[in-house]
Amino acid sequence: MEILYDILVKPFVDMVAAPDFFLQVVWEGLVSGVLYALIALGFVLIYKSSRIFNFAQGIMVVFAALTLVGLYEKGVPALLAVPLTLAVMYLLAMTIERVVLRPLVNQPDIILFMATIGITMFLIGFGEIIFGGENKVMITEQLMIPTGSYIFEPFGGFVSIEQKDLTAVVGAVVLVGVLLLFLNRSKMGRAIRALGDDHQAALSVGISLSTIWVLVWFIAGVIALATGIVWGARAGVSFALEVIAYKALPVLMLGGLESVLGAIVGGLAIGILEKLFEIYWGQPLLGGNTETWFAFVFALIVLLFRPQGLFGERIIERV
Amino acid sequence: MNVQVRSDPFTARDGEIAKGGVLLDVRNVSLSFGGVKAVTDISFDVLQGEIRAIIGPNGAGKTSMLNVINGFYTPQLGTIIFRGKERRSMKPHEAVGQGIARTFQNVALFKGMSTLDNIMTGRSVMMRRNIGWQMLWHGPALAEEIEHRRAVEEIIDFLEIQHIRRTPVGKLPYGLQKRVELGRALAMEPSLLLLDEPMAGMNLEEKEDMSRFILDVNQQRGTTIALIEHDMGVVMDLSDRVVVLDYGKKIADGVPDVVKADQNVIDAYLGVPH
Amino acid sequence: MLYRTAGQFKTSYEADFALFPVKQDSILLAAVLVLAFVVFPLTANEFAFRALLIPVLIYALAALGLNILTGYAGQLSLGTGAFMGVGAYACYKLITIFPEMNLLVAIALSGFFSAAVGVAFGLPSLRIKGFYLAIATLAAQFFLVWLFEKWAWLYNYNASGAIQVPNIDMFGFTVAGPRAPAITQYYFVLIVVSIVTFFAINVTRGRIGRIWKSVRDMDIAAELVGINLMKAKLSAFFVSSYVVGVAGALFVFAWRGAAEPNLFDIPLSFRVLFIAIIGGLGSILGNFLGAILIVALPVVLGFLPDVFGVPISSSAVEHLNVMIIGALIVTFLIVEPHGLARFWAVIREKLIIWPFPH
Amino acid sequence: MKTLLKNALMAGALAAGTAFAAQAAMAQDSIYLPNLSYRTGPFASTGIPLMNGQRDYMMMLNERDGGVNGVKLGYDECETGYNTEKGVECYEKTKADAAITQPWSTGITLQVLPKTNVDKIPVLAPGYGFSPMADGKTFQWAFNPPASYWDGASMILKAISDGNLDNLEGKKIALLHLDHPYGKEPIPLFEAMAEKHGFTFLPIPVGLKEMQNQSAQWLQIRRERPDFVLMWGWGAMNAGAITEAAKTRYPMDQFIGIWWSSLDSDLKLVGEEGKGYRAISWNVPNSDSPVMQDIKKYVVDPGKSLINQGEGEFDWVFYQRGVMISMMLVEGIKAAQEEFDAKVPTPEQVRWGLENLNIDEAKLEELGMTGMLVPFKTSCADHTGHGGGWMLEWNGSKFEKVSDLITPDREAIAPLEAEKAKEYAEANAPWPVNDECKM
Repeated sequence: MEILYDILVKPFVDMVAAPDFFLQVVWEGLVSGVLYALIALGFVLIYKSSRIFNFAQGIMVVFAALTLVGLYEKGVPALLAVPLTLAVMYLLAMTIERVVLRPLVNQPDIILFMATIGITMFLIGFGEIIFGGENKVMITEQLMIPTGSYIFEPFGGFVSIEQKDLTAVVGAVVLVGVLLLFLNRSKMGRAIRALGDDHQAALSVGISLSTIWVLVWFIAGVIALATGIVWGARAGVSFALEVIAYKALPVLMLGGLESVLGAIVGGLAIGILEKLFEIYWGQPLLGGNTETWFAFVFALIVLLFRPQGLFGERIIERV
Repeated sequence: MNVQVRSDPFTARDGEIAKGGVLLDVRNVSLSFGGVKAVTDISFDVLQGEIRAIIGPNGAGKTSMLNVINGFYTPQLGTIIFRGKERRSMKPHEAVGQGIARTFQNVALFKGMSTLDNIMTGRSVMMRRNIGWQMLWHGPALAEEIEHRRAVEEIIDFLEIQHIRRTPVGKLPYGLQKRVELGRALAMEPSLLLLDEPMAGMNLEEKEDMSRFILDVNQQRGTTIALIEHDMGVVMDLSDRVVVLDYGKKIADGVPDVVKADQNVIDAYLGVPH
Repeated sequence: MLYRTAGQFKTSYEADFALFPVKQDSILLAAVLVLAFVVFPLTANEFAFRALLIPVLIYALAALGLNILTGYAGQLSLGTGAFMGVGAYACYKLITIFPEMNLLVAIALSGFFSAAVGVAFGLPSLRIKGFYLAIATLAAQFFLVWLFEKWAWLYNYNASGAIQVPNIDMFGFTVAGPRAPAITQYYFVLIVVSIVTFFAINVTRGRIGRIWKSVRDMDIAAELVGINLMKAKLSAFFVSSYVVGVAGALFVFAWRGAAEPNLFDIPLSFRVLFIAIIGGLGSILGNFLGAILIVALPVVLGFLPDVFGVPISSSAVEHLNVMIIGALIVTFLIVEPHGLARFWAVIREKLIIWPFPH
Repeated sequence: MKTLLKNALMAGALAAGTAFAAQAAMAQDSIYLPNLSYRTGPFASTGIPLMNGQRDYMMMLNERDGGVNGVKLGYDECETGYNTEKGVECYEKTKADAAITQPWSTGITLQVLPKTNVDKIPVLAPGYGFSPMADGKTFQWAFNPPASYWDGASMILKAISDGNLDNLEGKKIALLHLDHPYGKEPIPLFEAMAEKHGFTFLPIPVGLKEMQNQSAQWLQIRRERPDFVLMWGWGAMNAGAITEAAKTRYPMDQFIGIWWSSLDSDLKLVGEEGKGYRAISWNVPNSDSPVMQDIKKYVVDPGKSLINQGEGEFDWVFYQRGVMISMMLVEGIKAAQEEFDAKVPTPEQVRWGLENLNIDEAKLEELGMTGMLVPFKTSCADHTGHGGGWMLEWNGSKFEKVSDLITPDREAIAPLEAEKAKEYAEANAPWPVNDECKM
C-alpha cells in the first residue's frame, strides 16, 4: 500500500506543499522543452520537404555554435560573426545538397537516414579538427543577451528565472512566428509546403528541387544556430551538446514527423513532463536519471494508442 | 513457428461442396469509412466451380467488396457465409486458411524476392516444420521444402514462367508480374480465387494468355473464381454470371447476356445521372 | 574462366538446394574456412587477435542478428546495443549464480533473455511502422542502459557498477577471463559464430526467411497471402534478439573481459547498424564484409601515419578517422546502397562471364 | 563517376591490407611510454591540458637532459576519447613494447587491471582508478599515487568538519557524481562514514547524457537542501554543475569538488559567480617554479607545446598536474635504472621503481617543484602513498591554495580497502597475490 501511496498520492501532495518549487520545475521543463521543440522543428522542416530523417540536426547545432564562437575568438566582432556563421551554414547546406542529397535522390528512407548519420560523423571529426575539443564559452554578453535573473517570490518561496532562458523562450517564439509567416505567406514557403504534399505537383509548377532543398537545409541551419546560442549560453559549447539531438526524436514521435505545430507542442509537453516525472517520481522512487528514457517511453505509449502521433494524419491502409 | 494452424492443408476444407452448390454467400453487406459509404446493402452468391465477375464503373465499390470477402475490411452490417459457415470479422490470414486467395489491382508482389520465392510464399501456410528443423535444413525441413518446390514448379510450368524463376520480380515487366501474382495465389490451392483486374494494363496478346490461364485454372483445377475486370469483352466471354455494382449498390445480377441488356447497367456505364 | 558455371547441371532439387550450387563458391568457402581455422591462428599475433579477428567475428554476429530484423523482416531497430547488453548481463548473472555452468550453455541460454526482451519491445511493431518504430526502439536502448546502471543486482552490487568476467575453464582450456589466451578465445568465438551463421543461413533461405522477406517487401500483401503478421514480426524480433544477445555475451566474455553500462549505449547500436548497412541488408555474407571494413579500418588508419612516417598526433588521427568513416558511409551509400555483399555479387557475375564483357 | 569511386574503393582495400603488416619498432636507446589519452569526445576539455602537461614535461627532459640517464623518453599517445572500448584496443596495441600503461579512465583501468597480471605491465593511474588498488599485495601491477578517491573523500570530509567528522552529525551531504565507474568510486566510503559519524549521505547521479543539462539534479538539491554538495565531476559535467549552482543560488562555500573538478576553464565559464568554490587537490600550480620555467624555455617558447597560450593554459591546475604525473613516472624509471643498472628498464623493473618511489620535500626541491605536489612514498604494500592534499579555492579568475596539507584518515579507510581488495580477488579467482611483500 505504501508504494501505491508513494506513486499515486505523495507526488501531488509534494507539488501542492511547495508551489514555488513546483513552478520552478515547470519553468525549467519549459525551457528545455523550447530547445527540444527547436531541434524537432529542424527535423520536421527537412522531413516535410524531402522525406529525409535528418539525424545531423544535432551536430549542426554544435557546428553552428562552434563556428560562431570560433569566429569571435579569431577577432571577428560578435554582431558580424552571426551573419558570417549564417553564411557558413548556407555553404554547408549547399555542400550537403550537392554532395550527398543529389546523388541519393529516390533512395529508400533508411539509406538517406544512414547518410545523415554519415554526415554527422564527418562533421564531428571535421569540427574537432578545426575548433578543437575544448569546452567553449558562448559569447552571450557580446550578443547582448541579458545574463541576470529575475526572482519572484510567490507563496513565500522563490522562483528564479534566468534572463537568458527568458530570452531563449522569447527568441524561439519569434523564430517560430517568422518561420510560419514565411511558410504560409511567401512564394518559396508555399513551394516547400507543396513539396511536402506532393513532389510531382511541386515540380510541375516549376520549382527546382535543389533550390528548395538548399533553402530548407539552410533554414534548418538557422534554427540550429539559434538553438546553439541559447543552449550554449546555458552550459557552454562542446561536442557533448550533440546528444540533445536524441531528445528531439521522441518529440517527433509524439508530434508527428510532418507537423510544425506537433513539434512545438510535443517539445514543450515532453520538456515539462520529463522534468515533473524526474523530480516527483524518478528521484524519490527510481534512483533518478529517468530523463534519459522517459520521453521515449512516454512517446511510445502514446503512439500505441495513436500510431500517427498527436498531430500526424491518420493512415488508412488500402490495397 | 507455425504461421497457420490447420489440421491438414490438403484435404480438410471441412465439407467439400458439390459443383453448383453455394460456396460463398454475401448477405446485406454494408461498409463505410468514417461516414463515406463504400458498399451499401449488397447481397450475392458465388457457386462452386463457376467464374463470377463483379463489374461496375470506377468507385463502384468492387475492390472494397473483395476486401470484405477476404477479411481485410470488416463490414459494419451484413454477413458473409463461406462454406456454410457464417463469420463477422476475421483476419486476412484466417481467410487464407479457409481457402480464399487473391490477386491485387496494383500488383502486390514481394519485389525483393525471386519469382520462385514469391510463389513459395503462397505455400507458407501449408509448411509446418518448426524453426529447429529449419536451422538444420537437412532432414524433414528439406523434405518439406522439396515437396512444396515440386508443387510450385508445376505452377511455374503451367504459367510458362520457367525462364524467370530466379529473377527478382521487381525487375519483371508488368504483364509477367501479374502472372507471377496469379501463380502465388494458385500456390495457396484456394477453393475460391479472387482476381482484382487481372488484365489491367495488358496488351491484347497478354490478355489472351491471361484469359486462357483463368479458364484453365477453373476447368482443370476446378477452382471457383470471382474476378473484377473492366474489359467488357473479356468479362462477358469468361464469366458464368455477373454482378454489377454502382455507387456501392448492386444494380444487376445474372448471366452475361441478361446483364448486358439491363437498362440500369447501360445507364451506369454511360454515366446517366441518378 | 575461373568462375565458370556452364556445365554444372542440377538433376535433383536436393542439389539445387545445396548451400552453394556453384562449385567455385564451395571452394571459396572452404578456402575462407581454412584461413579462419588454420592460417590465422598460426600467423596472427596477440594484437591481431584482440584488435581485429575476435572483434570482427563478434561484430559480424551482432550485425547478423540485426540484419535478420532489419534486412530480412524490414523492421528498423536502433536498440541493438542494449539487446547485446541484455545478453551480456544475463550471461554474467548465469555464470555468477551457477559457477559450474558450461560457458557455451550460459551463452546459449543468455540469448533467450535478450530474445524475450526483444519480443517485448517488438510488440509496438504491430502498430508502429518505419521511423516511428525506429525511434520506439530507442526507448528500449535508453531504458535498458538506464536499467543496467540502476539495478545493482545485475552487477552483483559492485561498487564500480561494472561487470568483470572471471576466469572460466571449459574442457581444460581457459576460455574467458584475464587468463584466457587470445587464441583460445578466438577459436571459441569462431566456433560459436560459425554455428550461428550456419543456422541463420538455413532459417533465412527457408520458409521462415520467405515469410520475413514478404513482410519486409509488402506487409499488407503478406497478410493477404495468409501470413500472420504478428507471428512473423515477433518471430523476427525473437530470432534477431537471440543472435544479438549471444553476440553481446561473446562481446563481454570472449573479448572485453569487463563491461560498464554505457558500453552498450547508442554508439554501439549505430556501429552495428553501419556494419549491417555497409555490408548489405538482407545478406548474411555482408555482415562479415561490413565488420571487416568497420573494425579494421580504424586500426589500419591508426597505423598509417607510422608506416609513412607522417608526424601526426594520435588525436588528429582519431578525428580524421571519424571523418573518414563518415565520408565512407556516405560514399558507400551513393556508390552501392545495397552494400558490400552486392559489390561482391557484381564481381562474381563478372567473373562468371569473364573474359567476355557481357 | 561511379566506376571511378568503385575502383578507388578496391584500391583502398588493397592498400589497407598491405599496410596492416607493418608495426612501429622502437629504437634501443629510448623507453616506450604510451599514454591512453583523450583529446576528443565529451571529456576532451579536461583531458587536453592533462595530456599537454604530461607530454611537455617529458619533452622538456628530452630537450634539456637528453632523456633520463641517456635514455630518451618515448612518450606516445593513443587516442581513446574516454571510450572504454577504444581504451582496451589502445592497451592491446601498445602493450607489446610498453614499459607502462596509463589508462586514464576508471572504466579502462578496471578493464585493463586483470590483464596486467598476465601481461606483466604496470598500470599508472595517479589520483584515479580503483581505490583499493592501494593494496599493493593484491594489485601488484597497479599504482595510483599520491592519493586515492577514498583518500580524497576523507580529506574533504575532514575539511568541512574542521577536522572532526563527528561535527557532521545530523548534517546532509550530497554527492553530485557522474553516473560512471569513476563517479561511483567514493560511494562505499561515504556510506561507511555516514553510518559511523551520523550524517545523511545523498548520492545524486548525473548521466553521461545529462552532463550539460543538470537542472533536474539541481532542483533536487534545492528541494533536499543539503548542507554540503560534493562533486565527482568530469568533462562537461563540471562546467554544467557550477553554472547550475550559481543559478540555484547554492552557496559556493558549501560546494566542494574532487581534484578532477578543478579545471580552470570550467570555472572561467562562471567567473565571479564561482567565487568561493573549492576543490581538493594534490598539486598546486606554480608557474614561476624552476621546472615550469624550464618547460617554458625548452618546450613552450620554441613553439613545441600544444597548449592554448591565449587561454593561459600554462598556469592551469590541470596542465601542471600533467607535469606532476609525468614526473612520478620518470622518477619510477630512474629508480628502476639505478636499482637494476639497466639503461632501458623492463616493465617488471619499472614496477619495482614505482613501488619504491620516495617523493619527499628534498626530492621536490631537487626537481624544482617545491610545494607543487604533496610528498609521498610508496612501498610494495602501499601503491598509493596517501600523500594528502590541499584545498584550492576559485577567486573569480584562478585557483588559490587556501589550506595547509590535509591528510586522509587512514585508520578509517585501510580496513575498507583491505576488505574490497579481498572481495575483488575472490570474485576474480584465481588472482595472484604478492606473497613476497612482507610489509
